[in-house]
Amino acid sequence: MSVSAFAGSAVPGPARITVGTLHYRELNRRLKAMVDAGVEQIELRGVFGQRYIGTNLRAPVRLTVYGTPGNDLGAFMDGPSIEVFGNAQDGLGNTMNSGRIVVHGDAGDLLGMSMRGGEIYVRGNVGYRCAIHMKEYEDMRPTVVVGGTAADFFGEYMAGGRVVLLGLHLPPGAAHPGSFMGTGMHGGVIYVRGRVDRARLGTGVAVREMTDEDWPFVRQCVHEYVRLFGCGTAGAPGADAGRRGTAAGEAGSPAPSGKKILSAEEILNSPFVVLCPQALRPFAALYAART
Amino acid sequence: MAQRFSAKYVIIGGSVAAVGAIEALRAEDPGSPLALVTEDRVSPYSRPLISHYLTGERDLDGIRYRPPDFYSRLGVKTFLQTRATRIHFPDHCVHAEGPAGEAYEITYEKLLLATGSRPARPPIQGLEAQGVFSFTSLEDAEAIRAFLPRVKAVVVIGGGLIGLQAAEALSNLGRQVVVVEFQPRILSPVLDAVASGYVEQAFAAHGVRILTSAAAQRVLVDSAGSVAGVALKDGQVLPCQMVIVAAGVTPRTELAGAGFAPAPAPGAPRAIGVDERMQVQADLQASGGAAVYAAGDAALGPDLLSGAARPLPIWPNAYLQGRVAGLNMAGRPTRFRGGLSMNSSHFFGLPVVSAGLFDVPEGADPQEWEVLTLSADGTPPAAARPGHAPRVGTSSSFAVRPGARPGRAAARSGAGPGHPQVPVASGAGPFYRKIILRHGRIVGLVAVGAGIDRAGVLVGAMANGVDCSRCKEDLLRNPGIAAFPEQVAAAMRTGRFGSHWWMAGDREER
Amino acid sequence: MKSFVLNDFIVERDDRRCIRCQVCVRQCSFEVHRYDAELDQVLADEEKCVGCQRCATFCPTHALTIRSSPREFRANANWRPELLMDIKRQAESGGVLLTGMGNDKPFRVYFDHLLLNASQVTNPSLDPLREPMEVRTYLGAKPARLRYENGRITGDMPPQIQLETPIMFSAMSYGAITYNAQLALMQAAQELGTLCNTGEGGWHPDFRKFRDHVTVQVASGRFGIDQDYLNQAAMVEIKIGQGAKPGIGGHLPGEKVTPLVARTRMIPAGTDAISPAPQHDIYSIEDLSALIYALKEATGYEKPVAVKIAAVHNAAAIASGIVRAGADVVVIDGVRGGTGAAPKAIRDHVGIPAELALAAVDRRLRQEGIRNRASLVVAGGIRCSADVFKALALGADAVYIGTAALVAMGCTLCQQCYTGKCAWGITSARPDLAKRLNPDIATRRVVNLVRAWTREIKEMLGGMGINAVESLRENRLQLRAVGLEDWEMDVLGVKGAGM
Amino acid sequence: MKDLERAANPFGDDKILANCGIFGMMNCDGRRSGGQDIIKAMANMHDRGNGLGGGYAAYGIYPEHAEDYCLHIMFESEDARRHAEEFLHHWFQVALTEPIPTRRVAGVLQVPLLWRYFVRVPSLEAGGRPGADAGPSAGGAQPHEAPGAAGTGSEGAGGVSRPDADDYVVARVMEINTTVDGAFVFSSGRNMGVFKGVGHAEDIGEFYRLDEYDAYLWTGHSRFPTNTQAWWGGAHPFSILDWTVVHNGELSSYGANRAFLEMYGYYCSMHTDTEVLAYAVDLLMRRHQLPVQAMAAVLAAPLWQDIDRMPPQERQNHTLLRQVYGGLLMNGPFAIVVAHGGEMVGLRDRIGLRPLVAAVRGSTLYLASEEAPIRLVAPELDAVWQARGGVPVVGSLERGILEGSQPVPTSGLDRGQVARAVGMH
Amino acid sequence: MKRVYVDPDVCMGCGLCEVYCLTQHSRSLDILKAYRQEKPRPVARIRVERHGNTAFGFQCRQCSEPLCVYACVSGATFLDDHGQVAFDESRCIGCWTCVLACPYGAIARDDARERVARCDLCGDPQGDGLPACVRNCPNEALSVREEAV
Repeated sequence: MSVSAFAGSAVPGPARITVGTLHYRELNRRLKAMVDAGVEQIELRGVFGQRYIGTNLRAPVRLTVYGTPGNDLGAFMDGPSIEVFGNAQDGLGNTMNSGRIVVHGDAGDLLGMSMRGGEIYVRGNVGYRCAIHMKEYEDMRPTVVVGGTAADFFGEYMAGGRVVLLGLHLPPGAAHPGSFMGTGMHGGVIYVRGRVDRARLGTGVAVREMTDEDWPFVRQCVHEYVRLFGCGTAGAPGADAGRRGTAAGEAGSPAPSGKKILSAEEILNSPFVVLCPQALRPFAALYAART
Repeated sequence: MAQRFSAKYVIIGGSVAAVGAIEALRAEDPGSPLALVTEDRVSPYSRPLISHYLTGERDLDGIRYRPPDFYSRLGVKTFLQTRATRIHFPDHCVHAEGPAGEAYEITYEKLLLATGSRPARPPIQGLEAQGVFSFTSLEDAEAIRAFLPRVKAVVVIGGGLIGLQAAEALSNLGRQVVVVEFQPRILSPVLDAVASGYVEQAFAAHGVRILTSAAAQRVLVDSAGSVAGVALKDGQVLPCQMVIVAAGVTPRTELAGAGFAPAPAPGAPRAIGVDERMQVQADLQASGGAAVYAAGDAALGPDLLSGAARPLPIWPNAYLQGRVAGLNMAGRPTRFRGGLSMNSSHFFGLPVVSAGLFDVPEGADPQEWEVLTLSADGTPPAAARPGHAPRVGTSSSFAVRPGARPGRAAARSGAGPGHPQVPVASGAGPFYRKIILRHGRIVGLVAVGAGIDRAGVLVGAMANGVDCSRCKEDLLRNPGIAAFPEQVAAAMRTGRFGSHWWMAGDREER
Repeated sequence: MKSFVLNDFIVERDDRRCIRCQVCVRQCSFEVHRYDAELDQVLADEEKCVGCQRCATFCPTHALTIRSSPREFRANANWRPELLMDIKRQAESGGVLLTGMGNDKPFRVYFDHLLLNASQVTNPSLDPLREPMEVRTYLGAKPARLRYENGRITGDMPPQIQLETPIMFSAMSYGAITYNAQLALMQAAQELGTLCNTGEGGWHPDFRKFRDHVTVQVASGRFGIDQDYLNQAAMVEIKIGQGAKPGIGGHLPGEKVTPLVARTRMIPAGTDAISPAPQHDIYSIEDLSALIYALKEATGYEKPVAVKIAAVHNAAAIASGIVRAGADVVVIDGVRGGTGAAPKAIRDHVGIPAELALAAVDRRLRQEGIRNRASLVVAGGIRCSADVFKALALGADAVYIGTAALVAMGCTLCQQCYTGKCAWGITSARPDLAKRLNPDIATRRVVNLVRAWTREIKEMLGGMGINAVESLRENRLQLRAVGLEDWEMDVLGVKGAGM
Repeated sequence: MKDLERAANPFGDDKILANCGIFGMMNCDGRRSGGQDIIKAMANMHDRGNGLGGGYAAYGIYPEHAEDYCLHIMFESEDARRHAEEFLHHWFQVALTEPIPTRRVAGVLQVPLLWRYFVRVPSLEAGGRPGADAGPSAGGAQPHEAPGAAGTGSEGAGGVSRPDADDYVVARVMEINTTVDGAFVFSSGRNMGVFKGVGHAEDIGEFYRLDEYDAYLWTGHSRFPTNTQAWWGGAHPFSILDWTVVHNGELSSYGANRAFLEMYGYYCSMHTDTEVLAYAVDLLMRRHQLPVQAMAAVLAAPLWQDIDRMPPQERQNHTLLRQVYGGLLMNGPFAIVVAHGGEMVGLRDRIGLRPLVAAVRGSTLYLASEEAPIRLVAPELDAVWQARGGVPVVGSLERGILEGSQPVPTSGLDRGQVARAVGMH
Repeated sequence: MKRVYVDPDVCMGCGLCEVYCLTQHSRSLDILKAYRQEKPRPVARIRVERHGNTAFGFQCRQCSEPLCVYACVSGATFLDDHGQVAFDESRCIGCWTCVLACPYGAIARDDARERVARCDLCGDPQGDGLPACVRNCPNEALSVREEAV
């Protein structure tokens, strides 16, 4: 571990930490100290599974992470902006309040669970139970944009927020493979590009067509996705990210070679569907009238 | 020069038969020109309600039979206060005269004679005196009302429905009323003796004298030419200032001409003979190919029970005939299977109904006929004493206390098997129900008071010829369709059977 | 003889609320209420009241309250009023006391002494509303193992019944219950994807259309049984005994053998229909095996054959014998099982609770290594979803409900089934009473009940972090006992709470 | 009979609960490598354990004794060792006896006596053929299938068939573990060994000097039990013969699984979830000879709603498996790495409640609770993906790397192809 | 024609339809007040017929050839614009002709008010509102349906 740049006052250019196998408590303590000292940009190199990065930083600091950050990246996060070059593990953005997380790779289970604000962009696929129980409150309305697809229970009992699932890596005509997408949702909205197998949906979720009111948001998300990741590829971010996010933390080429590059407009030209709640109280009839 | 008009359909007359025809015509043929010639000055009103108009209980609007815009809404060209004077059948032309003496010539393709009837004039002297009125039209009622201020006592000649309605209305207006009835009992053409007795009782209770087996001979006239009293044949003199003549009605057949108006039976009035489509018989040679129909009091239609042609001057019958005529005129072939004598009235709150026969005919074969009665066990009316009412064949009667609420027997029976419920009056009052059966089928009904409840079930059974031999006692005690054989009851529950008995045609099979 | 029997019930009528509509008069099949015109009052003959609550339920102004009569004598913990009344009834009649429905005596209900587990921290509870919760169950013998050949899994698989909920409707014959009641159960079984049992009263032709959801019974009376009866059903059940009256037969008197009942049972109308106490071709276990295989032959080995026994002292050994005799399903009917008619003495004193028998049978079959060779169904006193749940944890594959289904339809356990006067149209003999049960409403009510229970089962499964019912079956670790003796916990195979 | 349950489960809990980190790595080309990588990986997941248990399984470490069963036994005392060795000499031909090499590590305390024995199954003797009581339990239950039901196998040492020899060894191991006081066999396979104890996983690895062994397949486990009592025998991996299981999660279906296994003669002496997992795998794969996909389809069965939509043959397979082996559905959160000679299988529960990451580099398959420890030992990966619930990820000496029933190409691979080929549909 | 149908197989003749019909046609819409306070007592439009084991609640059949309409002397009973039999009770004079005409006995007399009481489908013949009898039938023997006859 070495700190190559550290300053108590604002210094142009990012501060840098090469993390290695440093314990997360120590790492997060140092990050906090740097932010408290006014550092606004920090680059983390060689990250190997350190948990809770960004959790304790209540400031608009920008973190750039190379490697594989540990579970609960940005959990309860309120303010920072994190960009990960590599894959993220489980619990990314858990109960996040505000800020932004961008992952140039895949992410694991539970991404954005109970998230109340802020935004998450994932270039590749995400795991089980992502965007589960997302919320919104007053003017806080979280956003999750996933370039690939999601495992089961995506957006389960969502209560608010907006989620975009782009399905960029699905074979042509294939449906999204995850079951129980949006099951029990009673708020929020899920935009899905590509086919949704309705038989795999759970209870409480309705499928409808896109309307004029839906497009501006989706359009904005897709443009931002393409801006962030350079392209909307039909390729495989996971492996790329893996190559890029080596232990040395050296950034690789932003665009994978040999893959068809889709423009934002090409992405938007594909059919989208909208998953939304059938009712705000999907299980209202569940209980006996007199008990 | 006469003003000329032309319409596909022309109707003469503006009462219920005409309304039935218009409503049928317009349901089938909303567009073709339709003209109506009537002596009435207003849109159709309800003649049976003129007693209510007389008493002031209802104004003109209150007795309208259809809304004031009835004619215009249905696109009927009307000639009000216009009298058809002549029909030139070969030219298909009705000649008429308007209120100001203007002349009309109205040609038609199809013509309906719904001319109705006029009050009969009994052979009594002095009927031209001031204060002598008939009581069948709005104008009659208006005239009586205008004359009333001078009147303390009224003699009503005729104890039929019209006479009694007049008597009740005038009594309610505080006049002393005496009804003079030629027959031994009032309402003898429509009620049996028991029911007549109940009605007499009701009138007596309200201070109206009814003299039966009495004949008015002469209207006494004072010096001013006004009514002063009525002298009866037996010499009795009834002082009064007004006389209502209500001795029946006569069909108006003059437009049709004698050739179309045969006398159906000895003593019965002439009326216009029609076939089962309400088309005037022998019309083809006389009318030059155009169809002429007749309906209502003026027509001589078939009687459902006997099949014989006979005039049936009752309101529902007129509507039905008018409806059948209208359907046929509009091109929907429909047969009129016959009218049913059906009378419902109420005097001083006492309902009295009859349908079909009210007594077994003289000399009937006791093997074929059966009479069942059910009555309250209070004091029978004088006329209803045992022996007074003819009884033929087996007869049962069931007694119910007047004024009793549904009793123990009924309550205990529940809906369980074998416990028919005994119906009773809903409150105090007379109760009487009688059914006459022939070959197990109901051919006659008389009921008084709460006995009339659900009488329609019995009338329906009568009209539809339902074999009631196994359910007659249930029907008598508790008229209901549950008493019928299950097949009949099931058909009636779904409305597939019951109300089409008077007609046959494609409508029936709908 | 002057009767010394006191009223069971008191009819309280709030005259301020009575509108004399006489709905009560018409609804009481025991002729308690009557309207008196002279008094203009509805009166009651309380002697006849059985406490079925039909009148109170239907009174549109809630003017009626039916209360138990205190029948107070000098207090005696031993000679309870019920016993006194029974003695007087018998002294006056010399007869055996008959009754309906299940044992009403306060024997320990083991279900009520078992509590369930739930996930905390170390494993997650699952959300049954949104996540899959599988309660599908297959009844039938399972082979000990499967084999793998060329991409195919194979095994000698005996016939299986697929249930979409582990709750079935137990045997109630047409005759014991009305046409409408049986129709409702069959419709409900179809809608729910489960089975309804004909009982031994034959299988009405109108009901053959429910064949995939019908278990037919072969009992001592052998009524209505022919090739079609056996082959059209989903499952065949041999009834050896019934929890409410182990060792006792039945008797449908000739007057109840109407033409329709006669047609269903395939006997002449008006003749007595006798179900002997034993099956006279089964005097031993090898005879049972003979009958099982006779039925399998008759059905081409395509239907599971169940054997139902009353829960008795040595149920475990008997069940083992039944499995070895070739049964695919063993049904254990506990002492609280219902009946249309049984001698009261038998109903209240013969048999053992279903929970104990079930636990003993399951354990024995497992110890003998033959648990897979038969499914286990428990019946008799399943009152709520928790009972079902606990029964599964004790080792049952599925349960039968009878009384609960009837209660869903309206039954209030007045125990008058045998009189034919059921005011709720469930066991009524009179046609005017029978039509009180609208089969479509009854179906809905029963379906609702089972759906609600199934949901509750899913809730409980989810709470345990389990999403398939097979992970509950025999999972006695999910049960803990409170208030039981050591021997009882041993039989049940559960630990005390806190252990 | 000694009370193994008391040693394993001193508080008498229904089952011991543990949350954990797991790791597995296999060179599918058979190349062997030292234990330093897995120790490093386990150290990276330090926080997934609590120092109350760690362990490893290593395959291919005893090539010079490849045909001998190697029993790793821990003893409470020399007395126990003497009794056990008497037992071994009575029932086996013992080829080699030696202490298991260890080094002192600060965090590893209360070390029992640790010995290993290379043994052979003797040929038929008067007492009947070996394995006649092949039910793995000494409890006397009678499994309803014939003993030695594992089907045909290769001939083992001494002319005894491999299945019979396996059953024989299982029976003897059960016997030692349930009757010989103070002795516990924690490894009994051929050309493999289990190394486990109380301590942090990386410390246990150091303690057993795993860096000195070369294996083509390594699995590791870092344990976080809920109770503070720790017993060396209770650590993972759990094993029978050369079958080992490392497990993360808890089986809520444990009671049902245990009851089902009792039917087949398995006596669950240790009251841990992992024990039933090991027995279930043994029953399904060794005794019933079902392929790994079938094993996965039992342990993490597809939902009925998915089965109902499968093509007929597949539907029938799955339906039969659930009907017959429903009691072995491992319900609740779990991720496991199961290994036996020549094969490593990763499997996570059917609704993805516990994580399992798979990665490929060349011909090496990695399985772990997190991606980071994989990256630590293999920074450059051809592919890395999250295993899908119920879909086994298999590394095999014979068949290479497979996910589900599909082979995973191991060169020029990228994640997208993997997702399309196997993982996400 | 929209009308109330009865399934006699499940009508048990309890009479609750009459009770609720009466209440629905009361001023207070309260069952106790309707029965115990209102004078004159309102009249039920439906009537339960009982005979042996048969029972059924029964009211206006909405005949395609409605004799009650044709027989009505005052015009109080008429066909509305939808062809449904309608009744303007203010025009009724209590002549009872329709009572005599209705073959089903479906028209009751409200004697005290001198007018008939007949089913009006609870004032919602064109809407979806359930008539009180249908809504309150405890055995769902009654249903309201639109069917050609």
